[in-house]
Amino acid sequence: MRKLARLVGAVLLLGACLQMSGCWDMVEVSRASLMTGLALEPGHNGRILVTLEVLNSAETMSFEGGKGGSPSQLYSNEADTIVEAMIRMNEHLDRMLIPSHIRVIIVDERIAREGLDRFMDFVQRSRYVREDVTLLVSRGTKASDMLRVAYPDGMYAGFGIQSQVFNYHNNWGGVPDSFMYEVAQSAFSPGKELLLGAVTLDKKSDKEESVENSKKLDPQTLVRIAGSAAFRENRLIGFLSKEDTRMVLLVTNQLKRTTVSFPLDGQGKYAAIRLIRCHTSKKVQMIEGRPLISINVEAAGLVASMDDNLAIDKIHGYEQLDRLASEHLKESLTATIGKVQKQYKVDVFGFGEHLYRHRYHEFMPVSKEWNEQFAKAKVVVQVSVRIERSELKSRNQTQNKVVN
Amino acid sequence: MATYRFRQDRIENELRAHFGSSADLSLIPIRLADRDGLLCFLSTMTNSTFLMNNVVQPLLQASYREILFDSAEALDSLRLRLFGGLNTRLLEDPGHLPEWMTQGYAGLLLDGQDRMLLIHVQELEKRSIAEPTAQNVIRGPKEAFTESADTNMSMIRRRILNENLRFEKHVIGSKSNTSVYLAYLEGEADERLLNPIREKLRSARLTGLFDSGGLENELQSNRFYLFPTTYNSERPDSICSCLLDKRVALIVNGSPFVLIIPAQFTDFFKSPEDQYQWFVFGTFIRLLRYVAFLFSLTLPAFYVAVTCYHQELVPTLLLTSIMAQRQGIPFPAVVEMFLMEITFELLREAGTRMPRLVGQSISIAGALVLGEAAVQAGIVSNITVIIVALTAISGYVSPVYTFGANIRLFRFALIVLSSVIGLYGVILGCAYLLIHLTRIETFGVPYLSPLSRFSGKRSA
Amino acid sequence: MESKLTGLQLYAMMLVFLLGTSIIYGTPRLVPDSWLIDIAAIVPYLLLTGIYLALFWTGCDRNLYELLVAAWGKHFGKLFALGYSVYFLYIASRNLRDMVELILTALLRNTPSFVIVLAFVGIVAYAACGGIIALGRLSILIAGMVLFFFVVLTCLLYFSDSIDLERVLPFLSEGLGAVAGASLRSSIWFPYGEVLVFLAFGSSLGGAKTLRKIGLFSLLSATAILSFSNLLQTSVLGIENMKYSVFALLDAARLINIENFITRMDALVAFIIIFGVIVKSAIFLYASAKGAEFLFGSDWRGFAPSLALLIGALSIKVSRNNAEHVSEGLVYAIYWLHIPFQLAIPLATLLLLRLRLNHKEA
Amino acid sequence: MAAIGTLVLASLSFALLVLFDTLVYRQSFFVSVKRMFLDDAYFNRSAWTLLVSALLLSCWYDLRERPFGQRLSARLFGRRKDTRWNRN
Repeated sequence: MRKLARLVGAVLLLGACLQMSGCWDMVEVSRASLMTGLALEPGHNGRILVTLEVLNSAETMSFEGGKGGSPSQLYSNEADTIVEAMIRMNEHLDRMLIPSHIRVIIVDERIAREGLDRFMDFVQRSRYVREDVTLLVSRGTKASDMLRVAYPDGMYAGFGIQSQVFNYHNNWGGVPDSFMYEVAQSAFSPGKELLLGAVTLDKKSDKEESVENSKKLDPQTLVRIAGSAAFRENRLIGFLSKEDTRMVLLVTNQLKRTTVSFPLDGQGKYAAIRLIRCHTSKKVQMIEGRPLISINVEAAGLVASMDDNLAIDKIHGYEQLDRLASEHLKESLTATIGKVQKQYKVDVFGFGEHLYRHRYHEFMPVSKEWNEQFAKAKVVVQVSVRIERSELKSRNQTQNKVVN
Repeated sequence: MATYRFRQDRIENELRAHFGSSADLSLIPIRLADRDGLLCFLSTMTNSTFLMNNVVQPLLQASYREILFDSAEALDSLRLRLFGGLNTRLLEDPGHLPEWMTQGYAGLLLDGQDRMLLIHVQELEKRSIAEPTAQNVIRGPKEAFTESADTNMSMIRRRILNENLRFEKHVIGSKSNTSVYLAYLEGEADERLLNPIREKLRSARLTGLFDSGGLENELQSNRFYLFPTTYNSERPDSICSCLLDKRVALIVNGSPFVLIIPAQFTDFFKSPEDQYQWFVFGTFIRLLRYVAFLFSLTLPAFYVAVTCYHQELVPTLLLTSIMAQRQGIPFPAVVEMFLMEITFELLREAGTRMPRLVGQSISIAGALVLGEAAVQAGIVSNITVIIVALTAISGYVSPVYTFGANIRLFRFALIVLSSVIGLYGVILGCAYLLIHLTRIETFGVPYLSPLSRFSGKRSA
Repeated sequence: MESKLTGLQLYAMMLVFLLGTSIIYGTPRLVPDSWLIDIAAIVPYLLLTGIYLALFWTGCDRNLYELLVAAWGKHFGKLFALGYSVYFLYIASRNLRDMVELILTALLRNTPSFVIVLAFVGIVAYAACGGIIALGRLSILIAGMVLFFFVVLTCLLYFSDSIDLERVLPFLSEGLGAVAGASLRSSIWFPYGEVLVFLAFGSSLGGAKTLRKIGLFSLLSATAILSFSNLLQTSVLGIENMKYSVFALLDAARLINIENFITRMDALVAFIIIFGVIVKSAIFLYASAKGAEFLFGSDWRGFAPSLALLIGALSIKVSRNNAEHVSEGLVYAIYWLHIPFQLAIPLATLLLLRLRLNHKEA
Repeated sequence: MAAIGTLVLASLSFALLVLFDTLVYRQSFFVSVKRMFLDDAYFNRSAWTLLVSALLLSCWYDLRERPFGQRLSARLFGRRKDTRWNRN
């Protein structure tokens, strides 16, 4: 009896294969190439110009047989939707394109101002584009120029830009990690507006970009991180500086490690503190129709450098340094929040989301015009920096006189 | 009819007719007192010195002593007084004489007697007990079974000094009459298991049986099982541990591999060495074997599925290096994988079939030269060679050699499936394997039985 | 000749059965706190399974179809038995369609659904032909795999710190009533009501007492796992994001990213779901084959392969697009199929049997 | 009997599908019957092949019950008593 079922499985499986022969999803890897970067710019009469960075895997660093050619080539195409533009790349590209390894998507400032919705749907719907793709806004230059930057020893632009943003975010925090995932999060969660990283290009000379001059001592063109871009309802409304972005990350608990330098006593003497862990606890409540936001920042750090010879081998030295650091941080934080409130009137800090999560019934009536509420909110900031150690030396070596 | 009187000359002619001109037939006429007698035996099956000292000498000396050779009870007295210590037997029907002679018996005939005396003088050259070749271990006994069933049984009896240990003799093979011994512990092995095996041995339709392997197919209730349902081993200590574990052993005369019925899936991953070491290390190694089994089964199929169908499942850097290597490879991944798998099978087969001295050089040279040259010539990519080598090595991790053979077959099936419908095919292949494993039953004991001990009678 | 299922096998089978397809779509997200729906509806589930247990206890080891004939007499009994067989086929084809949708979205894109359905149906037929005992052993392995899978998924998500319990708030934003309503409306029938299928196995379930103890235990653990899975998805994706994602668990698994090497875990999710659906479809196929055997006489093994192919054909035709598939399941299937077959008929049969029992004793 | 059983079950389940189509699309019974069985024949081909093979399989299973069927299946798949394989 069991032979019957086994026979059924085998015969029909074979029958099916013969009936529709061919492997439908087969993509021969050696005849295909990877898409590693995507740049979006406005094209003629309302269409989108899509520039793709296509990887030439033989040249990448992982293959020593490369002949020194550029690891990636740029191809661009114009169409009404992004998908069509990407698929029609084969008009002038011989290989099959694999879309699943895109590392960075750069949106031109002009498109971002009109709104991201136009292209976000494809990116979220497709199973090929991963959630951890870096989404950036180009500031002041065309988006496709970003992908033209050459990197030494076989590194392609897509990978280079992503690791640049990643390292800058982890070490100093001047740019949000701006994953694709955050676009979906902010679009859905009420009371938090989108904040994406912004990049720009500083070109020393307008010579045509090539791999050779990327090997020179001071490379001509470099991708520079230009802070972050604030959005309202998925429309770009302005850019924040790197310092302001760091403060926004501090408030939203995304700041990993950073270095704060603050004046000691006004005569141009500065101290630098390396903050290892920072945590912010927020409390948002509506007091007679006006949101009261109280922020409590705690940070642990260590002394990185100190121009003045503070007595940090004594307890009062540490307390003085703590106090100075806390005050400086508090000023810059309140300044940033005030600036965002006045200049952009958009809640990139996520206070609205916090109110929505914790006081649902207070938030719902104001949910429609939360940004205006945020603009006139009263903010109370309280910072306590705790400096734990001063690494190898306790006092400032250079200024120690034997007899003072 | 009147009792048949043995006549020396008539028997002689009968035997000559029966055995034809075979060189090892020896017929020695002897004269006892005043009676003619005949000593007939096969020289290849008997130990001639033993025969001379223990049978012929006493006979000659006895002939002038008082034993009366013409009385009816002459043979009985001879049997008791002269050949007391030997294994003797009386035979009435001359027709069976050739059959007993082939089993190592020497026939002693006196004229006019109505019976014949058969003396067991079988003594065959045996290979001495050597080290195991297939399943050797570092820590643990180094004894291995030999071809002769008697030494094998003595090795088992030596280890299990228990009076309940039984060895049942069965004869199998219509032409070869090989003796098969069913070894089990009374009270331990379950009757529900023993009876079907006995019945199966009786009803075996084999004409000849020269190794326990031939018996395996016979015992397997369904020929389409992908996995071996009988465990075989040439190490007495693993056989004894199975016997204590309520199982039955089958010792085939002439084969160093003893069978264990019923076998479970986990037996093929147990090496006796695991018990003799620190148990934590033992379990770790056993886990490693399971992982290696999975590796050798699914790795090539998974590689083909991932590189050809689901590129998005591979981290970017890994995929870039794969693509870089595969530039300019003429074959698609599937054909390349098949080519390499078949070359490895070829190498393995050549390595084992080649005589020992030449064998080593072939397998090493083959693997290196072929692999390297193929990559240099750009026919095969490096990563495929790595994957195929890894799967080939992890295929031999199971202590039982025959288990490895089944994996290799199924690996090809998985590669085909993954080339048609990608990872979905691999997943369904593994599902089929899993379902197949849960359905295999040997004599009522499910194959994955540690999960459920005897689950009642055999389900329909 | 049908031997009994051991306790562990029965527990594993019910657990995998309950988790089978509900992992793919998760409980229907009608209410923000979807992870509460399962917990809130425990009481109704227990009532429903109570009916089945009472039915099984009064029927003393006879399977569903015999009970129907015993209660309703020959003609009506056969009619209801036919109805149940078709009902099981329909649910099996819906499960198959769920899985095919997942495969076509997550793994293969251009493969015609005919090939996927055919390969799957071959495997399910082979699994069902092994009989209930082999299915029991198989589901022990698969239950182990599913539990292991959830542990691994949670650890990976935790280490790639994409779990943020803040996203679970606001808690009960629309109040407890909405949650209870949603659970009554949709969740009680879809994964839990289908436990009725086990009645069709009759004698091989191993007695009413063990069934009650084990059934209860597996029901509770299934609820726990399901609500844990929903909680995991909510804490990773957030309530709103989850509402519009077709395969919530798949989206959650895509967020795993440890050192940019252990990423892209879609295959892991697909692997587990396929195994779960194999067991569930095999159980449904076995039940409807038993029904066909009861109605048409010839041995159930003859029916299993052809009914499996029939399920394949149905799953291709069951709905034209995804929206119809979901809406059909949530609204129409419940009122036209689940409520009558899972509540009305069993209750009526129970009452009739009790009446006949008292009548006979009196 | 297996063939008749499969046929009855198949027709009833397809009737159920048609019922659901009428409910979901709020169209008359006959329209949904036409849409189910007659429209877009190319895509329905796979469903009909599965359905037909199901019915054929149950007929084959019925055939095996009858003596003629047993002889036929023994010749096709049956295991010849002393196959060359065993007589080594």
